[in-house]
Amino acid sequence: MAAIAGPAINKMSKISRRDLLQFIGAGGVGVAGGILYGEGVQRNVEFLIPQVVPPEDYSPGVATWYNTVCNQCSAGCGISVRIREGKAKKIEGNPVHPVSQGRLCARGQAGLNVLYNPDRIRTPLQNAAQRGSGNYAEISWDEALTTLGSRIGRLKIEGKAGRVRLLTGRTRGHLDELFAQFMGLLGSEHYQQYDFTYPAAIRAANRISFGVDQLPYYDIKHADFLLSFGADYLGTWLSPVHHSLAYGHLRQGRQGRRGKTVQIEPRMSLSGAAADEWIAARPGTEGLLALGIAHALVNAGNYLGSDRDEWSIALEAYSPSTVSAETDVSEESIVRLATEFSAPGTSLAIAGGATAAGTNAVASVVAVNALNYLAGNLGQRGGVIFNSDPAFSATAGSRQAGLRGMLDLVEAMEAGDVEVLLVHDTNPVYALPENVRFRRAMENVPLIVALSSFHDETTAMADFILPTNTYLESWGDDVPDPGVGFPVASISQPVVAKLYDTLAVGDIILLLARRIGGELPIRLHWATMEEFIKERWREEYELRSAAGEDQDFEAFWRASLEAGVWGQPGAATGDESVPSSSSMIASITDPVSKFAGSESDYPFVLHPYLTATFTDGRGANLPWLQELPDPMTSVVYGSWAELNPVTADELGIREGDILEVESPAGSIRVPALIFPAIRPGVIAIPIGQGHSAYGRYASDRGVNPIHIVATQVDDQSGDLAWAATRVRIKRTGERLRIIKTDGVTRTLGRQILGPKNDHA
Amino acid sequence: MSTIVEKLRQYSKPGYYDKFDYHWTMTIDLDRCTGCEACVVACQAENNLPIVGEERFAENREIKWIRIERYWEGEYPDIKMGFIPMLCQQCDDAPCETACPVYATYHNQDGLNTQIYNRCIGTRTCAVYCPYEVRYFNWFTYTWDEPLEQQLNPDVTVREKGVMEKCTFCIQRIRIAKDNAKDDNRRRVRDGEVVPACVQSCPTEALVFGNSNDPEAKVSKMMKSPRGYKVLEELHTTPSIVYLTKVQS
Amino acid sequence: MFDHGQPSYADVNKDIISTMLETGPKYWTLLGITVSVAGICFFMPWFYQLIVGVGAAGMNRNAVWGSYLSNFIFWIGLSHSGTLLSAVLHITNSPWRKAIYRSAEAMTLFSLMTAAMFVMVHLGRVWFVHWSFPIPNQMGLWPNFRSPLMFDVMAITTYLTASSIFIYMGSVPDFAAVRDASTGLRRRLYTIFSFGWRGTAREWHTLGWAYTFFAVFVIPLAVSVHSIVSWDFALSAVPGFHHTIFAPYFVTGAIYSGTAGIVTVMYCLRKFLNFERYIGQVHLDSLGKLLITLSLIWTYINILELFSTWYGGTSFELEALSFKLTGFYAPLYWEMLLFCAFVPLLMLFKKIRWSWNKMLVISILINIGMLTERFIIVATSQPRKFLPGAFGYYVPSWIEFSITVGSFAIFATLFLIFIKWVPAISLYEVKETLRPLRRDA
Amino acid sequence: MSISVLDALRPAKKPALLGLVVVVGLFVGAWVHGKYFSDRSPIQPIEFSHRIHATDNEIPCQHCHIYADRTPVAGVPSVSKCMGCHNSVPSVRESPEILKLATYWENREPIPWIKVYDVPDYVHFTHKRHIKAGLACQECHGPVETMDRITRVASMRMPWCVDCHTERNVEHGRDCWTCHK
Repeated sequence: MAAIAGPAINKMSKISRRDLLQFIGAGGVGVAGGILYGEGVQRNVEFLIPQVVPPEDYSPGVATWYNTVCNQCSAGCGISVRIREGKAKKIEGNPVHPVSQGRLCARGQAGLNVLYNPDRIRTPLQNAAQRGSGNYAEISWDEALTTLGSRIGRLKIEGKAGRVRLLTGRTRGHLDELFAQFMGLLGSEHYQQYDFTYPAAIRAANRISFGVDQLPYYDIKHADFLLSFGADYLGTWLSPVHHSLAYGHLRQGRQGRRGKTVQIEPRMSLSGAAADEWIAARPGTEGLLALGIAHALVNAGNYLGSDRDEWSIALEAYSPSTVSAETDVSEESIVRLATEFSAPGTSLAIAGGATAAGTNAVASVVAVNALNYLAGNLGQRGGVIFNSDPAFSATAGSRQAGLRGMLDLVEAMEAGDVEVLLVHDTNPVYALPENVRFRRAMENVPLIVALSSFHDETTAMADFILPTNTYLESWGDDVPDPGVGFPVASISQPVVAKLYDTLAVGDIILLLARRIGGELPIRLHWATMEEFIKERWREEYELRSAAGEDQDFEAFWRASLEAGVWGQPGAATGDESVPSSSSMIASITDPVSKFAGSESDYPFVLHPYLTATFTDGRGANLPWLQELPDPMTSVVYGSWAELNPVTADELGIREGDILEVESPAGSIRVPALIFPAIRPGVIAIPIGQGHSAYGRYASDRGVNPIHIVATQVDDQSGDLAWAATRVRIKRTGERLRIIKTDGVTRTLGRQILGPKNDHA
Repeated sequence: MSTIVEKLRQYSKPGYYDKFDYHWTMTIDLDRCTGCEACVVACQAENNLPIVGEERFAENREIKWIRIERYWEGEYPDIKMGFIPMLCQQCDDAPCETACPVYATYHNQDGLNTQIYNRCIGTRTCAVYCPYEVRYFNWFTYTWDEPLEQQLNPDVTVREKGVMEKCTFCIQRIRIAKDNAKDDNRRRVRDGEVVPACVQSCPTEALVFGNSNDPEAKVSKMMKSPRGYKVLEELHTTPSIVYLTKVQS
Repeated sequence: MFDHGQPSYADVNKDIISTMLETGPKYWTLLGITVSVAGICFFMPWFYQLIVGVGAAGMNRNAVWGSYLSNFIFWIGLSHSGTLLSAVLHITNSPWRKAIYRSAEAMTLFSLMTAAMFVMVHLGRVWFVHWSFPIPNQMGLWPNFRSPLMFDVMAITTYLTASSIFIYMGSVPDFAAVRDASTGLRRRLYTIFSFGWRGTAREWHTLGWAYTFFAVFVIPLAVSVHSIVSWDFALSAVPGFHHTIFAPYFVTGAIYSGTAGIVTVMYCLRKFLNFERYIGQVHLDSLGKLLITLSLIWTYINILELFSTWYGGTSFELEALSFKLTGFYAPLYWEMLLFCAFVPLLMLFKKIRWSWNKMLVISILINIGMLTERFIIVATSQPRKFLPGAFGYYVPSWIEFSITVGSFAIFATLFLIFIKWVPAISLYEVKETLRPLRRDA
Repeated sequence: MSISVLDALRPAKKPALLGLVVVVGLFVGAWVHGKYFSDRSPIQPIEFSHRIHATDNEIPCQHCHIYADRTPVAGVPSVSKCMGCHNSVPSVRESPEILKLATYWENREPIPWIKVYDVPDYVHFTHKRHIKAGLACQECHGPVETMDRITRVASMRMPWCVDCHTERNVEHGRDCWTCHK
């Protein structure tokens, strides 16, 4: 044993020194590796941060909903915002709000992109270099307001307050009142609003036809036959969400009764796609077509009024055959539409879009109004219902400047009559034709102050930018316009704590008033917008509670805040008396649009159209909307010009060919897109892209067709006739890939849309 | 052995899911649908879909769990457009479910075609097998420009690169509804208590969602419409989404 | 049989083993090139892709499978000839197999490995690839055995294992020969590799028996592997994938491309290792005849596929077909037909069949054709599925091209390493083919 | 000229042994790390003792973790809650840890507690359901009332969850979508 063990031990001891070290080293490496491994798989340190003092209604991991008002377009939908841990997570329609009824469109839901937009202005800014260079220095609120206050105050003392001008977007509710009071107290009459999408023609036409200066409630929901002249009521016209709800009901909401819709427009819109019949009348002649239908209706003896003969005479010139030749709609179609329009059941005719944006805009809408009158749709369920007085003595729409007002402003600016220009929530540099030269005129204004959440083309000219809260961080109220047939008002409240060093517009005005001094701080004595609104609501409440409501105001206020809306359903609708026929007959004029540019030089009609996502360009800085395929073409991120396939074939244009679209007013370069549902001879370009300074998502993308629109005014409404420009196109030889999500847009005989049938 | 045979028979029997509490189903009325895409944004907001950027769109790599497909019919001037919202059909005989080697997608007891992101290894076979092409792959890890990430829904995972994703019928909402039902000691969620984001937002109320195992549910009644059909029915995927065809006038 | 006179047993040993023991600068240069090409073209892009995501490749929503999978099928296909051919020829006692089977089997092994690499490259989250193996775990999670991809995992691992054993077993006597011819560390290693082979009658008998057993075992395995790969496609309902013909189509295609691959490899071995004495016209002729046969079968199946698609007449299939024949990738389709159906017919001429250079060109063309065939299958069907609204295109990105090039370098690297470790021609089987030496010679 | 495999293998013995030592070392290292350096029992910003609160003073868990039976999250008490009690406990007012608390309160700062129990973001876990199902806090969190410093007693990883769900036969307890989101 020993003999064997001996050498073994010997051998071990002989190698051991070196080997031992090696083994120890190996062990060490192993242990170190093990520890490193443990360290590697260790979870990151996460913290559990308690609140210092918890808010009352806070539960971790549980969402709370706050009701407020959408400000993404002017429909005034009530919205509910889902809040978790103080962050807004989702916007949905407010189920109790009569406009949205719990539903919401894409744009409204993208409101979160407004709130959390990375390009928001976070502090007050002062121009640090040449105007328009985009070079701004951060300053404090105090500094900004003091500077402005003293400047405006001085003008006021010098009696030159009229040289201060306030230009806002479409503002309603008590913010509008605050603006008006502020300017009034200052001694300036120049408080104007400019909103490209404002339906000025409809309002003017209703004043002329019915003597009612308002937007009535179009009861699509209960109509059996809806005849739309250019109004994209499902996408952009007045109140799309409300109309969509109505459309759903019209189609399938009534047992055994399916309403029919007909759309008349040169380029198929969402509403055109939804319609049973899409008629591409010659652009600018839609009003004429309405009169033709009216003629046929009266001729067929379907108008039963006592003044039938007078109507016959008034409409004599618009026989279907004449109209057919003008409008390129077959005589037979006109007569058929007249029959269907006057058939038993409810019918409704509406006008909007390009029809209400020619030089004949008001005349066209008046013609459509006449059609409604002749079919007996006024004040009827499923027809045109006039709104009662709005809930508040709001001045909805009456301050709209229109193109005429803006031209006056430009003139005043160029003449040096404007010392201070306050701009809020409107972007005239973008939303006016380039020929108006708004931007150049601004250079003559010594002080421009922008109250805005974002940089855009107009704020780029500002000397001071006062960052505003978004609508989700602000107090406010709103009266939807058009109303819903009964008095309604909504409250908007901040749903999240403000993110940055910004202020609500109302608060800025109140603070500014204090800096200006004089009687302003005394008359505008409210500390905040919240206080102001609450006081106004209290007054309103006391005025109305004569009816004998026994709850106190605080309870009412809390309930209204919780609901986000207050309304009086069942309250009397507006004027139900049918307006006199004779004035209507008198109001009918020949609705022919005058196009800028001769047909020989400019063979194509430019059809700019509003998109449901960007409207007048405001939505372009929201990434969700940029990434939302266009509903009709599936294009994302960019502009395009739509051409009929036949036209494209003739000119040898393929999709993606960059075209130079030239109007008498200017030219743009935009890639072509072959679109099968557009009238030959018409070129449609969506409005909304083509921003030069509107944040990372919108800037330098696509083109803005408004810029090449000729500066033509519709005389009766004073608004821009943006659909009355002719253009010529030229291939530049360059190409650009249009980014679309669609592959092939034909079913190739596959039954994807379902088996063909005629079930009702 | 007999139990296995029994089970197999049970599984292959149509209506196997009848014996469970739920069979979530959706009906889409194309006669109401206007193609407005409110549902698309609703889904994006609810389910943390990334903002992929122009380049990704150009590469055809967008992620939209619900999309609107559009089909023209006819030629100018007699041209019509048909919209059809396309989302995961939650098929009962889903081709994707057999394809996944790691069971990242399978059918659960509520008739839902699940997608478990953290199990997915990214073979993308499910997307190839899916006839509706409603499965979207995360080609990259997407980020949000600060502070857009504050909007992200904490009830839904943010997916990383290499993972397949698709419509879940807003499982997080179903989960909350079930939770509430349990709190109230109700066996089942009430009809209308839970709706996915797309259904909630639809301005024309074209989308209806509910439990088709409940004969009283609105969706069960809608499904019986003579206009009802299923897309690519001939492939026998037995989808849980019933479309109601547009009325041709 | 031998072009340059019959070598003696010692010559065989010397010729072949010397290629292993004597390594010149040419070898190192070549190895250096292949390793760096593999690194730069394959691994670097792949790591980049791992970091940013599979989006680095060109796949998109319409075609989530791309060139990685077509390369995968290609390499699986290339693997087919080797072991399968070797096994079939072994049990049919074809003497001409003996000089080429070792390198053919090595081809199998290495193309399988390359194919496996492509699976890794293809996956979105390759770091979880182990989830596709049935490893028992506490979570109670198992892979899905209904998934054709699981069949694949099973089939390929089995095939890889069987092929490895097959090639190793056949090499044991040769390892012993190397052991006997070498010294030092190499000797020690080959002692281990050869399992102490002594060359007794019993050992030879056991080897023969086991070898034949494996040969029989491997044949159905090889057929099943590519059938199963085809089911990855055929089990889906995708138009263009959903064909019952796919299994035989893939197997035929695999053997076809594999055989062409053998010709290419033979050429290289002959050229670079000076194996002219062992790899001769007889091999080339036989392979040429085999290629013609396979080409005809392959063409027949292609016609059948077209016919059944047309005859079926569904909108889906017809659209996929017309896209294949006339769409974006139509030039590739016609190129494939040219290279795989028409060019091989040239081999009907003995003159061409007997020319090494011409055969090399044809064999490479066939494999280019087969590579495109796989690409066409993957790239033309997916973008033309059921909903026209989701139709699209797929164009590979430079990363995919680079990785494809790199995969050939990986294969070449593995092969270069192989020829230094294993006799590229079976020593003992070549010796079996020698005419017995006359005693007085 | 031996052809025995064993002979050829002999020189490999030492490297093999060394490799074995490394492997053993790895396990030892991992174990040591888990035992002494892990994140299972982190040092918190305030040396808060659950033993003093829950055992000595017999405060029930949900007195402080008020959301546990109502929401998915149990919740840590707000600083105001801590101070609410401690203002009326003069006996310890001067102890250094309570002074730390007072400092946080005066500065209106939250206390950065380090999370001990955490689940990944792709997991949906709700305390409410578990409490309503009658589980005691200790079943997952261990005998917290005896701990001076909180130590994680369960891995909170999927096998651990699945085991319990299987054992208790939870309805749809093994459906992925019950816990994954």
